[in-house]
Amino acid sequence: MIEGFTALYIFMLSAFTGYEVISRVPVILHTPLMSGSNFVHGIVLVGAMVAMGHAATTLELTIGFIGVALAAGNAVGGFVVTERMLEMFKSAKGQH
Amino acid sequence: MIEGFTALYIFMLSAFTGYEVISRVPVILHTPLMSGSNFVHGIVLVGAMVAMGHAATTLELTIGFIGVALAAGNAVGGFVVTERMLEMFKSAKGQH
Amino acid sequence: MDFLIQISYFAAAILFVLGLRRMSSPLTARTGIHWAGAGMLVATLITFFWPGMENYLLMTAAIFIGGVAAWWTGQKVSMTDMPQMIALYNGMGGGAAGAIAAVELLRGEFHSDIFLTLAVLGALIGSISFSGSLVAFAKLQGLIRKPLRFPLQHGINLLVFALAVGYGGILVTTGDTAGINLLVFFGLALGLGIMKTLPIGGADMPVVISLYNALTGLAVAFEGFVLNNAAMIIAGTVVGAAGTLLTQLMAKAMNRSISNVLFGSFGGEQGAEESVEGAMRPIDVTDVSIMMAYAERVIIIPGYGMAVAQAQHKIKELMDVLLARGIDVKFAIHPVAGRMPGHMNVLLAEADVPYDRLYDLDEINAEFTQTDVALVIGANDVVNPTARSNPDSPIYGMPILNADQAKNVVVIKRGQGKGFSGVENALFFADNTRMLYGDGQAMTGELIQAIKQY
Amino acid sequence: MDFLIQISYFAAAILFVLGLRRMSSPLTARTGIHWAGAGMLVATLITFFWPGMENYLLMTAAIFIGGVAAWWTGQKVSMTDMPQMIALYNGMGGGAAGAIAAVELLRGEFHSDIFLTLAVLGALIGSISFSGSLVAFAKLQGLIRKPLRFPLQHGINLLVFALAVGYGGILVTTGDTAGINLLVFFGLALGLGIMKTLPIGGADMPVVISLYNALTGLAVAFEGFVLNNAAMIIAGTVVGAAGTLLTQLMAKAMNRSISNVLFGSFGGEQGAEESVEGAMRPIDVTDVSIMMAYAERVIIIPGYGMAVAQAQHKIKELMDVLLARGIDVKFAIHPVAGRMPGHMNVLLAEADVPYDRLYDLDEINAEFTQTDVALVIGANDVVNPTARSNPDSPIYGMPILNADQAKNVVVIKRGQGKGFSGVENALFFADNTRMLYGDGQAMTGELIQAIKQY
Ligand SMILES: NC(=O)c1ccc[n+]([C@@H]2O[C@H](COP(=O)([O-])OP(=O)(O)OC[C@H]3O[C@@H](n4cnc5c(N)ncnc54)[C@H](OP(=O)(O)O)[C@@H]3O)[C@@H](O)[C@H]2O)c1
Ligand SMILES: NC(=O)c1ccc[n+]([C@@H]2O[C@H](COP(=O)([O-])OP(=O)(O)OC[C@H]3O[C@@H](n4cnc5c(N)ncnc54)[C@H](OP(=O)(O)O)[C@@H]3O)[C@@H](O)[C@H]2O)c1
Repeated sequence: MIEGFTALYIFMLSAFTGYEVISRVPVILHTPLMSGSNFVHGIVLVGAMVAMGHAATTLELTIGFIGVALAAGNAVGGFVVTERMLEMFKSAKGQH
Repeated sequence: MIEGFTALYIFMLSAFTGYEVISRVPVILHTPLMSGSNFVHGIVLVGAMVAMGHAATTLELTIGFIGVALAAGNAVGGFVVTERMLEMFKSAKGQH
Repeated sequence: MDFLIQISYFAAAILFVLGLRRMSSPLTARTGIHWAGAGMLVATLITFFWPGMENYLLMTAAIFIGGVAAWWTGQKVSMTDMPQMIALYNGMGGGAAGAIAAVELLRGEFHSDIFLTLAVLGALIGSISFSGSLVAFAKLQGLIRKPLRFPLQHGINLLVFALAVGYGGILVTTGDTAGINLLVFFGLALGLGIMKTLPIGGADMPVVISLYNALTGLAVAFEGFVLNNAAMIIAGTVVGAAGTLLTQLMAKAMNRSISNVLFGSFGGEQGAEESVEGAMRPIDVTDVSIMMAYAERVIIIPGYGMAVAQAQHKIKELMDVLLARGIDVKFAIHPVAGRMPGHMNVLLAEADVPYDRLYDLDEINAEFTQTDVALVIGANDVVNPTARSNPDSPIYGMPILNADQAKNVVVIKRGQGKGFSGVENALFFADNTRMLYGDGQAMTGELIQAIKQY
Repeated sequence: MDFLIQISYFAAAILFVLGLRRMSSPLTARTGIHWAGAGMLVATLITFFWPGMENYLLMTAAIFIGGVAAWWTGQKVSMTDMPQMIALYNGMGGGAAGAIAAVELLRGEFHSDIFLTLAVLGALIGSISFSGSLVAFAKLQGLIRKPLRFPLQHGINLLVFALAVGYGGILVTTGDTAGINLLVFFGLALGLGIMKTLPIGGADMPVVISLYNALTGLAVAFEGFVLNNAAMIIAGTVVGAAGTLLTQLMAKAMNRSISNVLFGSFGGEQGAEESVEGAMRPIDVTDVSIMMAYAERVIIIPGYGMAVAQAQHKIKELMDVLLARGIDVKFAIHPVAGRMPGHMNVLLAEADVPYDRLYDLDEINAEFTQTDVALVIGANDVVNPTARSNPDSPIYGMPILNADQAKNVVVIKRGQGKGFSGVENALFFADNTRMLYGDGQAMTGELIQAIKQY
């Protein structure tokens, strides 16, 4: 169980990491990066699967089903859209 | 106890944080920053105090004593030297 | 097995961070999404082996349905419609976080009140992000046309927010998390997302979507704590922090503040409209074609109108024609030209304009004085000299492209339409400016034909 | 109490990270060390309340002794001696990590073999950093004068390393951590640090010190795991990673690679010395003073010789005299002029030369062609045009200041002494260059007197 101060430390360090990784990104990458980080929280799929996998009642199962479908949409859609956008930047030829 | 995967996560995230924080630092700050990070690991003082505080034999106590004295030197010396160097950069007047 | 799952999640977390890191530099951006994608794949596959799971068939069906739908829409959508698709997928993520919270609250097995609180918080944030993102999608897709403002808007929103938090508090303190209160709580949270987003203008949407993106990340992290899932905790928090910073950066690039986007009403309540002296002088295609055919240096400035007219391919053709005549052609790209950051870069790249012809504001602004023709295609605000000169103007202080310093300026637009900011553009009335009225794509096509005759 | 301790450590960790972050930007650097200092203070004070501790009196004495000694030396040391003091304090940190490991190994109470392994690893790394840093200190302080090389050096070092690791393995596998093996293990580790550092030249020391700094960080982190101390884990790991990157950056700024620093022998085994055509032409103070008094634009280029001669205050005076005559004076600062990064900046700041007169390589290199006099004071390698022209030169590829493009170049140095790289300098033989032989401080003083007469 990740809890107490350990949880706080992980939260704080992740926040620092996320913040620092993005700092100083050029404006033209704002949209692809928004889309890319949108893809990353698609990891919610993993949680939705676990929740649905342990659902007991029909109500829980239904909500879990919706959750998994939505999460899968987040992950797959986020990937496709980001990949398509970044492909456009392929002509970069080492410049910027 | 911080162990197992939690320990790994904290280690990885701290490493990311440290790496990212330093990336893109200007050359003129290399020496003060080396000195500053030297100060930060002076936190070893805290550990040396705990080790010495629980020392049982005379040998342990002696080594603990040396450890605390060295650690205090690291922390205090690191601070003084860094502070003196950075003070030199005071005339920056908002530029660079 | 548990060890394998943990190590996979660990690898996924590392891949996410490294992927995001690579995505934030133009040189490595493309590989970044692949790294993150690999992490996602590993994490998803290993989760099938999570101990004690059931409902595999239905689960696979759900993944299939959601995944295929998203794959298909994501492939089909045109580049100009990207922002709303991001909003849609982001909303789905928020909804999923809300769904997880709902299931866990219905089951009601929490190790401590802290985890219960985190579940409720994640549900609140995730639901707001879900309904808010859907509204953002609907607006950008043109399903909702106008910013909907109602009286006492801020007050009512605040009340709903307080109620939602209050009901959340009731859930935590009573511990009765499976009753009617849960329903009311979710209803309030979803309503809040809708009401908060409805009044915001379509052009502010990129900032709003980025904000909801950060919120979804946070919701995912909170539910990660509830499920004791390190991958969710780390990925969610990283996105939460990165998204927050990105939101700030985007708002700054557009010369707005976040609170102004959320609570203000840009373009609605301007001060006295400044009057610009003089008149706009029209020109026809033949004259423009002569001017350009015998120019030495041409700078093309695309804007939102190019996106509307889908004129990028024609513009690439125009560039080729001019280059064939030995004319030096450059593109001046304003960071917030269009309706999303990097909009022009993406469109021109799609049309195969080489990246090294695109110049940033800083790189090109000094060159306008030596330029024979500055060709403005569907841009307006980003070339408005008022931003330099008039402190009362709403766009004052925004860095602009100094097109007005070129020897001749030609502006292609359909009519007297204003730009996003609604401010009159002094450039159009300048002595060295001529207006070529018409649709961006059509006019560029005619121009190409005319130039080819020389 | 435990909660208070934990929350203090948490605050300290945050303050460390934020402090380092601020230290890496010139604008906020000074506040950064204060933030980190506040974190250290809080963490240290709260540790007195750690449950079950004894030996308070001795502990306070130890802190007092170490602290006062460091305070006193740190205050007293001159700016030019900074690198060796950093080495000394860093070595103390490594020694402390080693001492913690020794105490824990003697007590022998480990929760699992993983913690035992970490303790041993930390001891190894910490001890290497301890003895290595002390050697680095001794070298820079002039206590050890020459790089000590012995035959089969790399082979022997490798052997000692293998032995140390082997003994570490014995400690872990036998679990007998309080016997003679412990002594041998520490002996080997300490010896390794000495032997690894002895052969490295004094001028490479900044890179080496930075490396040991990162190693100490890592050792502290490992001992942090052993003591279950989150503040040590995080601060140590952050420094370990930051220090590793910093080492790379420093090596790169000096045009070296880290492995070259550790295993190579720069300046020892050069190829054929290139012969430079022509002769050095001396000049006397009077001629230089006329040249400068009637110049319009002067650029001053300080180097290691300015630090040796402690000429910075005189140079500031020279600047004032020239400015009073309406002459435009700028300083061109090469990133690795001197013997540590930022060396010139620190010295000139100490002498109150305003920061906005100091220009980076990139900023000033274009200006030399419009400069009447480039005054080189104790710089050599950083103005050597060979780095641009001769691919065989050991300094080839290093970016240099283009002093040779100025109308007149005056070089103040004591004689025919070479620079750090040992390479002949073509600039000194150029037609537009004149040599003013003498100590940097004395010559600048004479120059000031002479100029004042006009
Ligand atoms: N990039 C972003 O991320 C972002 C996001 C939100 C807001 N914004 C804001 O959007 C603005 C962008 O400036 P901008 O100069 O690119 O665009 P703009 O100021 O919005 O002006 C677009 C111009 O294009 C013309 N136009 C529209 N359709 C056209 C067509 N089919 N053919 C030819 N012309 C057409 C319009 O005039 P007619 O109607 O007369 O043709 C209009 O004046 C800035 O104010 C920026 O702050 C940007
Ligand atoms: N900055 C760093 O972090 C760092 C670290 C390690 C190595 N390095 C290396 O150090 C070099 C620095 O270049 P640099 O141009 O600053 O110095 P340099 O190339 O080492 O040359 C210094 C010159 O100063 C002269 N000098 C010495 N004492 C003097 C005095 N009292 N008065 C007047 N002149 C005196 C010497 O000539 P005389 O003997 O004839 O007087 C010598 O030629 C580079 O090669 C760099 O890579 C730098």
